[in-house]
Amino acid sequence: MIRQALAVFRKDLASELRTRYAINALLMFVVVTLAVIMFALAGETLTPTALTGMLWVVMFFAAMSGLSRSFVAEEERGTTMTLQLLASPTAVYLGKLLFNLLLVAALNVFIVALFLLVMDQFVVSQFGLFWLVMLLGSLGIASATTIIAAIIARANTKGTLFPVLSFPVLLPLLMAGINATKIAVEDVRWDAVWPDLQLLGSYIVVITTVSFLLFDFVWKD
Amino acid sequence: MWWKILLFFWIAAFSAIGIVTPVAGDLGTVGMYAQMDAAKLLPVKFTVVDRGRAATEEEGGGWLLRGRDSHDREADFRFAERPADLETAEGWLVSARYDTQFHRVEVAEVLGASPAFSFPFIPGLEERAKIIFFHVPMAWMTVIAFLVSMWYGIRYLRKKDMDDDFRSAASAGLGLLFCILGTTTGSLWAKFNWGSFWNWDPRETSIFVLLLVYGAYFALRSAIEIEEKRAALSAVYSIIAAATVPFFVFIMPRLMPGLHPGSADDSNAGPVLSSGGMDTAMRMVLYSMLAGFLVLYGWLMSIQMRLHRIKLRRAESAA
Amino acid sequence: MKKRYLIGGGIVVVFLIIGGLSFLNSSVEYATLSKAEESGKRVQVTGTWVQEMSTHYDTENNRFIFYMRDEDNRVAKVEFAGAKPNNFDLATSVVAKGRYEDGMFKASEVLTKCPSKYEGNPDGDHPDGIKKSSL
Amino acid sequence: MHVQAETISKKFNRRAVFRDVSFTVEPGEVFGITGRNGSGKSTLLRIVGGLLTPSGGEIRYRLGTVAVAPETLHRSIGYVAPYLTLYEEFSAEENIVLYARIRGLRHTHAEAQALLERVGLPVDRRDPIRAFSSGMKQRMRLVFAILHRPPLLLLDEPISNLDSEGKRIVYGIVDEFRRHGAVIIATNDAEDIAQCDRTISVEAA
Repeated sequence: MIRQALAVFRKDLASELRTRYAINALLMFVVVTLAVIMFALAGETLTPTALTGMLWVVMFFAAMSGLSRSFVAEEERGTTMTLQLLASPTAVYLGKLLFNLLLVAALNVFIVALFLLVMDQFVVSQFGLFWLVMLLGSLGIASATTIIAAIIARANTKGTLFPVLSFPVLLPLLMAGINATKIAVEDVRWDAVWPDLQLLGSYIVVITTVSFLLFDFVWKD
Repeated sequence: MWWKILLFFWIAAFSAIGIVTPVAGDLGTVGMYAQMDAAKLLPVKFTVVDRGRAATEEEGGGWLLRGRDSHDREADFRFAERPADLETAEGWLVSARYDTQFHRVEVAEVLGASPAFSFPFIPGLEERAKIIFFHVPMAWMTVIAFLVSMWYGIRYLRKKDMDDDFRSAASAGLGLLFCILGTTTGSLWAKFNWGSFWNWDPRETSIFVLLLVYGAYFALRSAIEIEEKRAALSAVYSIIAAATVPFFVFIMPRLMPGLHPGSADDSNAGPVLSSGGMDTAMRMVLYSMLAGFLVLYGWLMSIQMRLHRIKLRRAESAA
Repeated sequence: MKKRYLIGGGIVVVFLIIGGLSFLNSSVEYATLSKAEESGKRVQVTGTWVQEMSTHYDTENNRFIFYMRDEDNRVAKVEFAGAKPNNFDLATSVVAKGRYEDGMFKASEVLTKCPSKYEGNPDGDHPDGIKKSSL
Repeated sequence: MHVQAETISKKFNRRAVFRDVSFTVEPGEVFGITGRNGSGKSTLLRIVGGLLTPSGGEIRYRLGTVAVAPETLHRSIGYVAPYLTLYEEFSAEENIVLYARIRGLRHTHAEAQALLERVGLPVDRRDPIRAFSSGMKQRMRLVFAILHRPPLLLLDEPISNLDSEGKRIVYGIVDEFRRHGAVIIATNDAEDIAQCDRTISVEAA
């Protein structure tokens, strides 16, 4: 099962590397968004906490513009049936989840790196914690959006529907993630971050389990 | 048939009781306001202990009598003139304030004689406390309709019966209606009582999330043409949403400080759940309204189902 | 197949509870007056109105001035751009939104939180004229 | 592969495509599904292939005496249809490697070459399937279907877009897989029907 999931993941990765549908558009999206933010804030001094909020806004919208790709692409190219004939739903789900996870993690690393580079005021006090939160955040975003991408791939208005469906589901993650990142940035007490990490962790388990159980109904007609 | 008439009268009657029943304070409230806002007139209910006498010139004239409130506290009440039904009335509901100079209650206006039934006067809420009879049942129905919608969604996934999908969608529609009503009433009320329409109080956040979930649910439904697919996908979405919504609806508002009753910085669990903290009469009206709204929801659901069946039959006979 | 849903459902419930419990440990951060002064940002301070100190309404500039005590027991002058809020005298706590400037908290919005007990006022200090009847 | 379909019906938006279709396919048999355009041949084939859930009825699959669970059905089925799209950004051999890997099979370069030769595709083409002609794509679909040697082959209009050589290859495969398991063909073509041992006609309800 794991090996099949890995094969699906490798297929998506090879396909993405060959066509570069998502990667190029996403990198440009991030650059453009950051440019707009810098343009809008020209001369303003912002606190690290305000910038943390902005970082998550960029992360959320970047995820919203890229993560539906894996399923929508199958639907648009008409290969959904091919994949249904090739692999079990579980293998497909895990493979796509893995692909989305890699995509969102790479994207977030890129966003954070750019943020640190261009935003002088963005100073992180606890890098270990910061990256831990980023990792958990990426995991959560990937697991929540994978199942929703599978849902919207079957709908008519794919692009606009994705953020609409994702936002309410992602809200607990966003709240805990933003809070935890603020703590990592501001360097307040370490133990203050525990509740947020606990919430992030349980959110990831809950949403992944639910998606895992429900994917069959989404994937099979 | 009979139960629909009963339901109509039930809700109408308890709405009327909720709205019409006067709010009446006692001597405790009058005394409290004397120290804060001496000029403010409050509704006070009392029973007559002593029918009293005409007040002398030094006492300001009028009529003086002795009254007792519901907590067995007594004080002198001065009416500007001899009350009309002095001999028959066992008590009065009056608009009054406490006079700290003469240490007596100054009656400005008689609101009613021999008052029977009243809600307690809650400082800071006053007549506005009555929103609880409407707002709270609406909020409850919002959550209940969502859970019912999810329940029928799960049933659809198990049995693939299109009627279950329709029930799920109908329940979500009613839930959205109650959600909008609850949000609007709450928001208007908040402007008058808390000072702003919206303040991201944890409870406000939770109803906002529910509103988003309902909106997303219908956006998804409208975007899928094949009925079976629409049924399966919207059921899956409502289950996913239900896995994340409890954080907002049941946990966060109780554990975080906020403006709503039942928040973490409150001493009780809110008016509905805690046993104390609410006047018996108000509690009775609130529970009756909750029951009425619940039956109303059930009735609306059955109307929707019947309408659905009629439409199906017409479509069949047309084909 | 059935077992799969049972196990999955069990995991979901357990972790929903674990996630819910995280709120119990969280010390939700209020901005305090000291923090507001330090940062100079627009914040939301929760506290109580200090009844012993004078309140004042400046009709000319439409300013309401009162003193509030925050969670750290620090007292500061609050200048609210507006008339005295509804139910101000009765609020169990007040939430002031604004920023700390010129040695006082300049609030653009003041929210008043009311008592949540839906019952009458049985006890408390009574003025001399009100007496418990001796039944 | 033994397939037993009992009172299968399918509805789209409450409109019945077909109702109460029952049939049995024995191992070693070539079974034909015929019917006018729009009668639901492809829909029925998709249901047999586990790609669509029927609105009513049940299909049971048996390999020897062992029942095949729906979750593992995809391993036992090869499917060819004009509406089946392969991964067109990859070349023919890359596609084969991909199928083998996802199915968890071992594959060698020689095996891939042999498969391509078998369906009459040039073995050294590096360009993606996107650049293939429709007949070449149809041959590639055959590769997709027979790679894992499934005991049940489902063919939806298998000779569409094919020249006479292609037809011969298809019928050769049908012959081979009849011995190996069972074949179901959805078609209206007389040549195809001639290959079948039995046929069933699906009529719109």
